[in-house]
Amino acid sequence: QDDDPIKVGILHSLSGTMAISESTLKDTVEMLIEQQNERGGLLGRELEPVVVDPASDWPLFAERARELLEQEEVDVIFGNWTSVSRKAVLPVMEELNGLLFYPVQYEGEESSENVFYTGAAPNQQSIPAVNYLHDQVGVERWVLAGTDYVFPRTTNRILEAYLKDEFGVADEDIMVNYTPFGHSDWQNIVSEIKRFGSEGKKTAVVSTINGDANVPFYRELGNQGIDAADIPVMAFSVGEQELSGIDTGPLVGHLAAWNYFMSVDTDANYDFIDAWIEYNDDEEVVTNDPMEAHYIGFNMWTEAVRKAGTTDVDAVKDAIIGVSVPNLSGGYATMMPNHHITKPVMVGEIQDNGQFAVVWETPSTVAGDAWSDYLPDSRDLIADWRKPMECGNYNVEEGECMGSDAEEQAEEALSED
Amino acid sequence: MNLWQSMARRDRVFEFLAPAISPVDVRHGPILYMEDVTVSFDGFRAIDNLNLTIDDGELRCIIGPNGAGKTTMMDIITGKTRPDTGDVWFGSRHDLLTMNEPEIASLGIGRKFQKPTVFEALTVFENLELAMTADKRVIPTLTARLTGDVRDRIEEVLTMIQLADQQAQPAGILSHGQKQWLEIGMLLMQRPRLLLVDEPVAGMTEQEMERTAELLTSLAGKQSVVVVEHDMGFVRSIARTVTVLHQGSVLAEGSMDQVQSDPRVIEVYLGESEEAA
Amino acid sequence: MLKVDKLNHYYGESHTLWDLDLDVPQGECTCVMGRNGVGKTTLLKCVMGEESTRSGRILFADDVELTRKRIEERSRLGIGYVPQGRQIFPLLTVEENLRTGLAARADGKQKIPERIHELFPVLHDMRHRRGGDLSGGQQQQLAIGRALVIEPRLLILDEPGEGIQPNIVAQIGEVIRTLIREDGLSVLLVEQKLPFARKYADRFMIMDRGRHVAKGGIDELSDDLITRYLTV
Amino acid sequence: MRIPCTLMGQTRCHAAMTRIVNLWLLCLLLIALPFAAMAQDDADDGQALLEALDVRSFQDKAEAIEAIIQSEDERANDWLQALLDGDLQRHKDDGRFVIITDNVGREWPARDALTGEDVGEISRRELSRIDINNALRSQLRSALSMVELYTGERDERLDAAEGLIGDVDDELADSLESRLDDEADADVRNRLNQALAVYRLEQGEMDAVETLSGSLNSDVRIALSRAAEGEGAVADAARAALVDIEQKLKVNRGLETLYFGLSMGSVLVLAAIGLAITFGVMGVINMAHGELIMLGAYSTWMMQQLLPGHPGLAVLLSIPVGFLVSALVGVIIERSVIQHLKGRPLETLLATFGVSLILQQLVRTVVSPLNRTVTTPEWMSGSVAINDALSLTLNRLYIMAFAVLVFVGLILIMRRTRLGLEVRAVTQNRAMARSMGIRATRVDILTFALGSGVAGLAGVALAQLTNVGPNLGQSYIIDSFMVVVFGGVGNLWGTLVAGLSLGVINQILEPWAGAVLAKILVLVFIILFIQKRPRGLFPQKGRAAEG
Amino acid sequence: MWLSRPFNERSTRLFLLILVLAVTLVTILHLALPPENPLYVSGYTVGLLGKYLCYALLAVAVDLVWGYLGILSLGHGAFFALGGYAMGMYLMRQIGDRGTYGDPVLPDFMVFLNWESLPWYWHGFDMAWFAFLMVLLAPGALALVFGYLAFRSRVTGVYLSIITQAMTFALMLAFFRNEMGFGGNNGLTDFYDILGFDLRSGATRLGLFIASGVALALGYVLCRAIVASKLGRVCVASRDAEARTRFLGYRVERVQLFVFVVSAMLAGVAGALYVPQVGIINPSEFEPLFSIEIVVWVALGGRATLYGAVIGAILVNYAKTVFTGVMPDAWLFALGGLFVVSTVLLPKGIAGVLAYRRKQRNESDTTEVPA
Ligand SMILES: Nc1ncnc2c1ncn2[C@@H]1O[C@H](COP(=O)(O)OP(=O)(O)OP(=O)(O)O)[C@@H](O)[C@H]1O
Ligand SMILES: Nc1ncnc2c1ncn2[C@@H]1O[C@H](COP(=O)(O)OP(=O)(O)OP(=O)(O)O)[C@@H](O)[C@H]1O
Ligand SMILES: [Mg+2]
Ligand SMILES: [Mg+2]
Repeated sequence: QDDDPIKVGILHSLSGTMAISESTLKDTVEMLIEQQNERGGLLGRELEPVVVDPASDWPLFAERARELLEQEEVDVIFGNWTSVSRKAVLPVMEELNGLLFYPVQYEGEESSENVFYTGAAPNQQSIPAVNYLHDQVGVERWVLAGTDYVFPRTTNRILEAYLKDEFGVADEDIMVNYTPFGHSDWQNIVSEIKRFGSEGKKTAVVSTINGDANVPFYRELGNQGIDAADIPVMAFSVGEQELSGIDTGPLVGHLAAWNYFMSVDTDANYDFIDAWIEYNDDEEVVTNDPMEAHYIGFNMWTEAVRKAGTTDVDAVKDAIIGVSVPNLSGGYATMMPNHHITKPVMVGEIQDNGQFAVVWETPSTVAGDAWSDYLPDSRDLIADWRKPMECGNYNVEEGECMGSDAEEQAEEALSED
Repeated sequence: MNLWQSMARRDRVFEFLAPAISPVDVRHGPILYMEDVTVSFDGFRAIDNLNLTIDDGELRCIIGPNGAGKTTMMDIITGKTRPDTGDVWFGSRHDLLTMNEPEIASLGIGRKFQKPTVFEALTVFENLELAMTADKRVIPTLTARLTGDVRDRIEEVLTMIQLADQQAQPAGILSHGQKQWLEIGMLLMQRPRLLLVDEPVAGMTEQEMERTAELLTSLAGKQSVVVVEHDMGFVRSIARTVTVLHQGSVLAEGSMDQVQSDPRVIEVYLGESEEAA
Repeated sequence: MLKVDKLNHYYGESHTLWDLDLDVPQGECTCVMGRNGVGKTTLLKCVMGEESTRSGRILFADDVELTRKRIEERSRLGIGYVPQGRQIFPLLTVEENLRTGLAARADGKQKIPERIHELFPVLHDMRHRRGGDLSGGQQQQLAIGRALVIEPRLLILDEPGEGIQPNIVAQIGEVIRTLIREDGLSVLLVEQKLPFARKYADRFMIMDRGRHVAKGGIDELSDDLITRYLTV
Repeated sequence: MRIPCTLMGQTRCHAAMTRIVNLWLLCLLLIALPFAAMAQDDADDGQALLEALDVRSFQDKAEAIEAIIQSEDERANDWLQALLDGDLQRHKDDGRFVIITDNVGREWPARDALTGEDVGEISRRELSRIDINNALRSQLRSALSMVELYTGERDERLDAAEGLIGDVDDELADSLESRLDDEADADVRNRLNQALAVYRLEQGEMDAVETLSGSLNSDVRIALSRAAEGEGAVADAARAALVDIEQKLKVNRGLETLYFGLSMGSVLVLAAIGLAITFGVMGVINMAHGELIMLGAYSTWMMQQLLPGHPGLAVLLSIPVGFLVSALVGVIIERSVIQHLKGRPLETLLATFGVSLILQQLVRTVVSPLNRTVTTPEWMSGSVAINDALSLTLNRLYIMAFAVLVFVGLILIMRRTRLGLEVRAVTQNRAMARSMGIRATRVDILTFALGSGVAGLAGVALAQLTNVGPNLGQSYIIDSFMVVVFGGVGNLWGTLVAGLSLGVINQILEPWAGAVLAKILVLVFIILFIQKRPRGLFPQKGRAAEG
Repeated sequence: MWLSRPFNERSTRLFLLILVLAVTLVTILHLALPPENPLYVSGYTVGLLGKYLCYALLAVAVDLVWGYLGILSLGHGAFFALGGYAMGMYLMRQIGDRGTYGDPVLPDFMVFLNWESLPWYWHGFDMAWFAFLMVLLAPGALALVFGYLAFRSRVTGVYLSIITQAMTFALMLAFFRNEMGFGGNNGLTDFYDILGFDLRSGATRLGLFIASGVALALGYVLCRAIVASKLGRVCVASRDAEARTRFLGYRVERVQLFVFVVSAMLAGVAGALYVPQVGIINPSEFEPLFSIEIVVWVALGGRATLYGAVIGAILVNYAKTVFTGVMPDAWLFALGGLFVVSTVLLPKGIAGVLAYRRKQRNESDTTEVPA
């Protein structure tokens, strides 16, 4: 038993529409496992990756997760990109008591006992980014453009509220626009943005445009002559990997907000990049924020396993809270009781070589907030998975744990009696 | 549950829409009445002010050069083609121009097509079964059963058209002539009041032709029959009244002999040799 | 011109043609007769290559083994085919229908021979109409015209008179006769109508259930044969 | 001359800085131009100047830039340009400033910023960049553009003059007046006049309104509306001018929408036209059509990889290459799969669906699951300005022209060559066509190759608009089928009209309903339209079509 | 009774027998064996099989319209998804105040997007009978309206296929919109229980699996009954020669509408059973490619046989499961290859092979008898 390898599940789409983003994450985890094994494994045991392909099909994510936990009996899963796939997997994780490390920035409003969110919550990405635009760039008019799904909707709701409350932005100075997935004809929208921005006030676009739609969007921006100096675009979903498919020449100066950029100038980062280049045997490969998130998540998990001395899920869950590991930008990431981590927030400008140059950074790391303070319904909620609270949505006003888990706990308590 | 649901829905949605079929009214005149019918296709007048009446129980032959509009006329009667102008009445009660194909068919107008069209994937037997007069609404068709009577009738027709041996074979593999017969068989199963028969004997041997002629003459009287044919021998053997169509309108009408000796008909249609024959 | 030797053909498992022999001499018209479904059309299809044969030989012009040729090559050898059921291209115009035949012309000429329009004036009048819109008889005329575009050496006709008005039927007969006389054309004809066959064919062959049962000069076609094999 | 930025708001400070730098550059230029470049060998000076740039605060950097300009160092232009391009970097160990000449990969070639000598490749770990941000960038740019106003080519002068509208102040106004006298080009003069007029309008001069009325420039409009807010004759005139401008803008917007619609339509036409051949004419339900488009797009990428540095040439070459690649793959598909499915058209759906999966995964495995970069060549990027409010994006103009060419070419092939006739004959009645001597197999291969090749051409065009990635095809396959069917299967003109009209409808609806709803409405429109015309826009009518 | 007609057919009896045996066997192996036993069927497998059965029912529904009616519907995923959404809405309402925000009425995503109250179309879904009725009625009504329009104006062939595709595509976009009130891209998920049974318990999942089996059996018998009736022959007739059928007096458009609606309802049932088993319904079920895939299952299994559709659906999905597990990087090659090879080599699908085998066996039987 003890010599058996520790199984690490990898649940990233390798085919279908999401393969473009997710397949590198699979490679990342495999690389991390390889490195760990070279360092002698974990608890003296080998790590063994178990890769499955949920093929960008959301129900399949749930099925595959069940397979990993039930059939393969993996000890931890690294996986998912889209919110919907995470939502699909969540019930399975909770039912079979698995561990999931989720590496992508997301809309927040969630905290699960079994999920560790190593990507950014809204307060770790969008709010600081908007602050930057307002304070440093002097933006007065705002275009909130996004793909029509939950992450942009939530982010934009939070931002709208924030802009109005915090900066007193008027209604007519905010333009909100949603487009379908994979939208490819941006002519009208870009021209509208152009008009909106030519009213004499400094205008910026806050973009939650997702995935493939970005390339035609940026191209149209370039062709219609919208320069970063006139109307900068601040993107939350465009990283180095997305840029690697775009001719960045015309985009220089547009912005993105992340918690990591490949251009971060630290030795840890350079080591990571070199390893990554070697692993892929390709000088051109890039690293990005979700990869760093997996890097952090993986290290946190190994640390927690070492601390707990076992891979047992419950033990690791307890042990991991408070664990601190170095991130790639020279600081430390700590797992908070709400299963989110602390991260620095950076704003980068697109360079002509497809990289970002960091132009701004929060002075210290920011702790992820599962429940946004800017939404009326979640303002009073907090998550804390430490004993004795052990609740993902504790209402501080009413002083009780909302929803399902309360019920479950009550049942558990009953059955224990 | 699913099933009953769907059936209930079906009833509600469709059946009340089904018009009650009233029998054709021929007390006051002809069974088919076409007046001033004109059809043009992209400016070409295929039917040009056509007037035609068919009496109840009549057997009428229609001849005319290729492209005279005979098939088009049948298309109009059966609702396949809508005329630009004109009236088409079935009996004195039914305005055929307001009806669609199935409605016209259920009034009792049956048709054999110039190019034999049978249901190739169905067996010969099933072809006949479908053609048979019955309640052709959806639910009755769904619940219909093959009773002994029906079976007998089909067998009867099968022997008549000499396809008893092939009855279990898909109609698609029949030879051209056999398909012709099958179509005639389907027409017989339908028992229409008015039969429109387009070139029934094309591809048949002399003797088969005779049999067809017998068949059609025996039907006349009870049913009205309109036959289009180019085989003069055949026409002569069955014809009482012959109508000659030319360029979409009636060129001549009368007994076979009258028509045959009409110089215009000879010129556009029969040709010198035929007259000699 | 055409010699069929011990031909056997099957539709799946059912044996349609049994050891069939047929001879179409150069410059003559041979008529194949028989009741519905005996296999006449099938025989022609075998000659044209639309149906593959199980055994037997088909010799064209004494030395060309047709069974080894692909369909498109057969017509290029100079075989014109008027199939049963017209088989015109419904969505091509009349003119385009005719032009398809140019592919098979040995001389590579790209013009439709005048003669065809003289023969079937209606094809000229309606040259811009789509084939499928024509009336049945017009389509039949088109099918014959199309086969003639090839200027074939052997013309295969499957019930050519079907659906055509009497005077034109007669005219077609005359044309065939002229072509035979003047151009040395050979004709393989399937025809049910005795008068036509008697008038224009030189020889006959009667089939019954896939076998050939009688043949000879057209004069030898006796009433006895007719009642035996052509009556139901 | 120094303005303490800390006393001002950040943005206003930058605006002020820009102006200062502009003037300084101007002076520098005026002084430096007549004199030959003087030798500068005391490197320490330069080192110090650059060192001032290597600070965290962007305000300090702005001042350092100013210092560089003031230094009248002849290398200043070089430095500033490098700074603007992000190429000015500092060696971490020895503190040397270098200008890198290429920044791809891990080792970057560089030259010394002070001496200009080549220093070989340096690991990027060793380098730290002198960052600039957007504010500094626009500061540098407008500084450089001021120079252009005096020395640039006509187009550069025009751009520079246009950029000045709304940015003129007292000091600048004077120098512009004199510049105006020297300027020979009418357009540039016109711009300069407008720029000055905006300045004068701010001073409340009446005749400025006259100069400005009718201009569609947004800065002019802003100035006018600001003027219109006041009272008095000038304000009234400004209001009147604004009404007039609004009117013109409306017309322009209409034209713009039409252009957008047509350009979107031509993309649809391009994507669908190959399918109009393989599906419409041949009757193959070709689900792999999208992947053939994708291959065309990848050939553009491939050509650009093969010809680095010549993106334009690569794009031109990729037209034949894309055609051939897709046509070749089309032939392979035809030979290996479709020829076995003769007479079973519906099954081609199944098989080509399989093929499309294989091709997608093939690209993922062989190339990469990631999108590839396709560079837009110089002559295809940007837009041509019809007037200040209406400019047509060049890449789309080219694509529209390309679509027209492809369409005309196809029509010619289908109408004028025997192939067109033969393929229709073969699809309508294969056996009979062969009996007429038509080499059906060859026709199949050629036609399928043609349709596939055209799909490849579409890919070449799409590479200029959207992602070049494994999923490219999937996003166009459904639209393509929709267009072909909407236009009427088998009718190339139908495909053209359908594509264009769907594009225009979509673009008309979009501003009004939003992108998502517009798409839904277009789909609903198609569904309803098909009810009215069950055989598409240009149906095959008559008996022929029925059977 | 016309419904009992299928039971006279050997193939139907055989099919039902195999289905019942398979379901029973799985149930027994799951319940009776300890997990260590190699023959033990895990909960995961049961869930998987349940999903396959739902797909099989969906494929049967498609085969009914495609195989027999000649309507190549590229939008059946829409009916499946609508059934699924009806079920999903019921399951959402069952969550009650156990949601994260604890709102007793509004589902989480509505609270989250600031909805004040439940939209009207969500009412009633807290009642099982109403929701289950909607599982039939929602897809049925869509099929009725859509089919009525299309068949009335005699849209046929590819035109029909493409507008069905447009329909499902439009619905997909619509359901993606968060304003629609169906949870947008995230769809409906995180269900707790169905009819009071805990969805996260193995027993419930087994129950759903058995229910899927039963639904498949019933759906199959219903389709067979239609196909074997005279109406079935009218369907085939109108598939091959629509105009001719009209001239015989059949109102083809009504026949088409009837069968189309029945098929849509079956698809809806399949979707409804699918959702609680996979735990999520989102607009991707509306994706046109999914609908095409269904058609591919049917084609692979063998069109116009019904049992072929079942085989095709199960086989393809099983292959997908296996391939994505065994060779995650290359499974599309395998699947694509499977489609290509089987179309080229098996013109009539797998059912065609079976039929051929049977025919051969029968023939050898009959030839042996006289000898
Ligand atoms: N849809 C159509 N479009 C164009 N022309 C048509 C159409 N339908 C029929 N026609 C023309 O109308 C004329 C009449 O055709 P119709 O089929 O009625 O002739 P017919 O009398 O039946 O001839 P036949 O004896 O050859 O069968 C023909 O010239 C035909 O070409
Ligand atoms: N595709 C097929 N598959 C199986 N049997 C066929 C097929 N086509 C024809 N047959 C059968 O082969 C026999 C010969 O058909 P064929 O068409 O050659 O007859 P024919 O002599 O031309 O008759 P007709 O005078 O009616 O045209 C018929 O009994 C027919 O049922
Ligand atoms: Mg006719
Ligand atoms: Mg025949």
